[in-house]
Amino acid sequence: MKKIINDPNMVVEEMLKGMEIAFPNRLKVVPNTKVIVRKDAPVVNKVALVSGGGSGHEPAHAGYIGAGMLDAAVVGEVFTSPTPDQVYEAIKAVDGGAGVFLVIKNYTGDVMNFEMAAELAEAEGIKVDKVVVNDDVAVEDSSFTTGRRGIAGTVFVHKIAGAKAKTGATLEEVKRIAEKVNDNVRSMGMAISPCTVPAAGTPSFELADNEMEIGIGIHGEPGIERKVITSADEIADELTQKILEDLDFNDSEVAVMINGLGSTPEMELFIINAKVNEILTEKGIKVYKTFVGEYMTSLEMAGCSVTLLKLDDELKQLLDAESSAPAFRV
Amino acid sequence: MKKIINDPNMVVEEMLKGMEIAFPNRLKVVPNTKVIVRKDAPVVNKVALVSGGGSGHEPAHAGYIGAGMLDAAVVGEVFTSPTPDQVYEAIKAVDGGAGVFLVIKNYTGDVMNFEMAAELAEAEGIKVDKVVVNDDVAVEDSSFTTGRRGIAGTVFVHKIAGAKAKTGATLEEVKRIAEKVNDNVRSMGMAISPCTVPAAGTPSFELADNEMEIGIGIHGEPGIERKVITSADEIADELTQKILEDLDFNDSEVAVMINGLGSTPEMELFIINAKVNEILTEKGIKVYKTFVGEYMTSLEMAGCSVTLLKLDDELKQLLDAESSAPAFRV
Amino acid sequence: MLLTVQDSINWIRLTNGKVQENREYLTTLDQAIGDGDHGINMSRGFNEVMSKVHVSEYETVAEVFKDVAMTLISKVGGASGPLYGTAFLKMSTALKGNGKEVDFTSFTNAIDEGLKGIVMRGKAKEGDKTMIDVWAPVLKLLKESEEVDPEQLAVTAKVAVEATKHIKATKGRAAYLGDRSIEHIDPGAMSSYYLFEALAEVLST
Amino acid sequence: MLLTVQDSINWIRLTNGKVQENREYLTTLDQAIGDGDHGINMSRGFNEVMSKVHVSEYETVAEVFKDVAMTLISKVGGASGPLYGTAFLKMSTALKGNGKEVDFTSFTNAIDEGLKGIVMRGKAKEGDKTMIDVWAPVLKLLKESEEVDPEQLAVTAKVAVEATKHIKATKGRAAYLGDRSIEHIDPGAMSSYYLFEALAEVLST
Ligand SMILES: Nc1ncnc2c1ncn2[C@@H]1O[C@H](COP(=O)(O)OP(=O)(O)O)[C@@H](O)[C@H]1O
Ligand SMILES: Nc1ncnc2c1ncn2[C@@H]1O[C@H](COP(=O)(O)OP(=O)(O)O)[C@@H](O)[C@H]1O
Ligand SMILES: [Mg+2]
Ligand SMILES: [Mg+2]
Ligand SMILES: [Mg+2]
Ligand SMILES: [Mg+2]
Repeated sequence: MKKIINDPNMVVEEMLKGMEIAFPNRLKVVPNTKVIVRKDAPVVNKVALVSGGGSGHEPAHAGYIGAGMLDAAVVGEVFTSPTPDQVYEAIKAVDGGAGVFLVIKNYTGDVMNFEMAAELAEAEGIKVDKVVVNDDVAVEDSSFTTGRRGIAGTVFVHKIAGAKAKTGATLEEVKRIAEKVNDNVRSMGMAISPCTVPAAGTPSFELADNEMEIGIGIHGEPGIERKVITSADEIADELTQKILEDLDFNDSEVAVMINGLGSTPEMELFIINAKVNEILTEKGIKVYKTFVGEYMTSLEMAGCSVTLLKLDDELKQLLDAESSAPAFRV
Repeated sequence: MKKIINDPNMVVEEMLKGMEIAFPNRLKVVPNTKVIVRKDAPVVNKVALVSGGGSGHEPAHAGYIGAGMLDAAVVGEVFTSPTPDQVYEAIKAVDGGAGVFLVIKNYTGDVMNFEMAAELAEAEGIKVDKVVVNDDVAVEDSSFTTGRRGIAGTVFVHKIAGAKAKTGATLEEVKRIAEKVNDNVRSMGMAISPCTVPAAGTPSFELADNEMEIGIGIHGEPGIERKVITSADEIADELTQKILEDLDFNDSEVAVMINGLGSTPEMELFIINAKVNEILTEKGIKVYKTFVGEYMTSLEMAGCSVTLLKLDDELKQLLDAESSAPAFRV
Repeated sequence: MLLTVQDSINWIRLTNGKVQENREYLTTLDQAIGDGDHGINMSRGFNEVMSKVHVSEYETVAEVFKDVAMTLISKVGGASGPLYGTAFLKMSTALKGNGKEVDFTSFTNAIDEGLKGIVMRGKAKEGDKTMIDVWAPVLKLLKESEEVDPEQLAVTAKVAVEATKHIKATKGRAAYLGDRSIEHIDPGAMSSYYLFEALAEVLST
Repeated sequence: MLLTVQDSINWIRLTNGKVQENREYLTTLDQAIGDGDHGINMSRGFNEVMSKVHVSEYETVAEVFKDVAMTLISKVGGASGPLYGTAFLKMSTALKGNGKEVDFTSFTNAIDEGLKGIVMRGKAKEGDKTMIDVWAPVLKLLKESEEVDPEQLAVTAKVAVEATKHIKATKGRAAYLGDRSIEHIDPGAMSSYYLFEALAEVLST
């Protein structure tokens, strides 16, 4: 394992320190926690948004803290959901009286830990509601299983629900819009190299020089299929087709996100974008806005995901609304 | 070589296409060139800023196009300076009558090609001036040699000279401020893994599992010293000390940039930032603003650079001025 | 009498030993079908549990389990933290009426409540390729016995954990892999095996 | 008579052949002390030169060199593009007075002007570990001769390129490496060797 770190077991603490120092006017860490909040939290009478999860997905989630997006991010160990007490600390730190909304990615651990925190908060009289994001079409959608993962599409939920909360919307309204985004967003990813959890010290899986994993998640877990690497165009095609098969995007307008998983040069993301755009245009799907970059990473994994969000006027307006979050400035 | 590409010889063309499509309201490619300009270029009576160089440094330089920063970026082949005719196309496309200012990174090729373009433009009656950025303290500063390279500090030149141009400043004033930034900015980088130029197909150098290169540039060239990898704190210390030895930062205020070279997780950059900040604070150097992220990359190289810019009130004000460039929103 | 306060502490200590010893193995199992942190999670959690239990004085087994539960819940995270935490919390609650010592029937009931806690929290069932696939056979064995045969307990848990190899996962991260999850032992089932192996060792001395 | 229009085209064609054949070798040399694109740059440039020269009709050697120059300047980039481009541009200018054929003295003068162009553009001198370290000995040989001995020309260029191995670079990217640049042949010197090796071949037939 080759990393620019000190103690592999202290990476999260040291990262938090480096983040707080980098943005002294924007962010603060709640003392003795792994909770990072807006400097001006709590914002009175605004529904507060809390998200988080394991770390290793930077800029998710702390990069999305800011007016018009998240109020707090709870930072777990690398790829490990934070514990209920930490989520509870976040809820308490940002509650401005209008309730707290949790954006949870659909992983067993995250759902359980955030729900336990919600129970603690509710016992203290704080109104809490949540959305469980599950945009990853690589995974079968079944009520008998864990269901789909939440991946890069989560960032659109942060953005749009955050914009809604900023308008002074109620907790119910924020929940409605968050679920609307979740219902209309689909993603799929792939990787050409694995990543190494610092405390583990070895890569999460091994790929031959000519192999790729299709349907990869964001935790270094293997994908759903391993095969011989193809061209960028074929990769873009495979990911986009899977998404289009899953939801009817016909005649609609979409926001596109081409997300890098950690070590894919922007050059390659733009090459993917060119093809995705071509496919959509051919099908009469109009691209309203495009986001290319690293939004939801998996440490130093090489690979990308494609996300499509089906838009209507309400979603467009909220997507375009101002955001001061460092990793999603609008 | 494992990359998400189509034809290794077409990566630049396809990237440009993907960029133009991603930002249809902000950017346009000058037809039949590798020149990308502000959608609203030329801006009448504003000094126009042109930068560029080889590609593979994304988001540099196209990501810095926007009001308050660059007017055009000229995109060469991977790690290869663009040709004079392309730079000349850029100059023509953005000249709004107040002259064109070239921000050149100090590499033999870049300097020659940009200067030849300037000669072409001047022959056509366009006023052109330039700054040659050389912030890399890893390289010996000697008038008998090529001199120092321009690396991540160049982004501060873009930002501040761009802000100055936006105020309506003359070409001479823009040049003065650009040189002031260059005089006060110092950088140094290191890498723990090489990168692969697509058309070359093999990594630029090889490092053992326990080795790092200190004093690395941004073109996959080897650094000035190879040694056993140390901790993040020691790396931060070595880079920062070299910078502090080179210019007197005592009692000054600085902007800090912790730049990722391509595949270093943000987590690691923030860990470096924590230590750099500690060192500066100990020495009584005040950190005015911090930038952590990928600003000037070297394809998928793993590593980072530290940049310090010594600020006065004039530079602070221009650094804080609005910028709409996607990769440097202020 | 089955378990004293000191036995319960020994149980946790022995479990900790096995977890620390097999930290890398658990992580390797989790790398194959999960996200590669189970060993790290369990190691961190049981380290904290040991620190806590070390400096505390306990009157009842229920108190020991309560501290184990709260520490796991607040220090592990992921899926295994709330699941093991909830199991020990329910076990603690089930043993509230007991004192310094726990008899076989109470203990069996506690394991029953613990497993119910895991199922309530994680909404999985036997056969989903999770830790439940070790807990359920162990509970069945206890329920069918009049007293504990430590050797049989260890064997049952061992057989159960090995059997997870042949299951296709439907819950937890391994479920994302579908058929590719087959031929791999479930990491949480393995850590549960260590728990019951440690129990067998405590009960056989 | 030394060089006809057809000879000059053959010269370029032979150079192109060597460049394409050694694309990877040039790149490997550049990876060691530069940025690993010299082979790619030269290959791209000479491909374009061939396309251009192929479809054109030339009356004079100067015209051939002008096209070579403009193509290299506009298609290569990097350091080598403007340098080789300037060299051929100056050679073209120097030969303006000549027609279909160029004699030895004019050609020697053209190489002299070409080298001056390289020096003017790149501000390097002999001994800086650049292509100049091949051009300068070749020019010296020509100046000291009354006519070309192709074999001697090739040997001189060969010895010169090998000698760059022992120089510490002070110009171009290799200069960043300082002492680490020693023990590596300069890539631009190698491509210049191909150029003069091709010239020797043309002149010997
Ligand atoms: N819904 C569930 N019910 C019971 N056990 C589960 C469930 N989901 C996961 N597990 C168990 O948790 C283990 C994984 O734990 P761990 O790796 O620590 O958490 P995470 O999956 O969040 O990374 C799995 O091997 C499995 O035994
Ligand atoms: N100032 C200079 N004068 C003469 N030749 C130079 C100079 N700088 C570089 N070169 C030559 O150019 C070669 C490198 O060319 P190339 O790799 O194509 O460009 P770049 O260095 O821009 O990547 C070097 O090997 C050297 O021979
Ligand atoms: Mg996990
Ligand atoms: Mg180059
Ligand atoms: Mg796990
Ligand atoms: Mg080169």
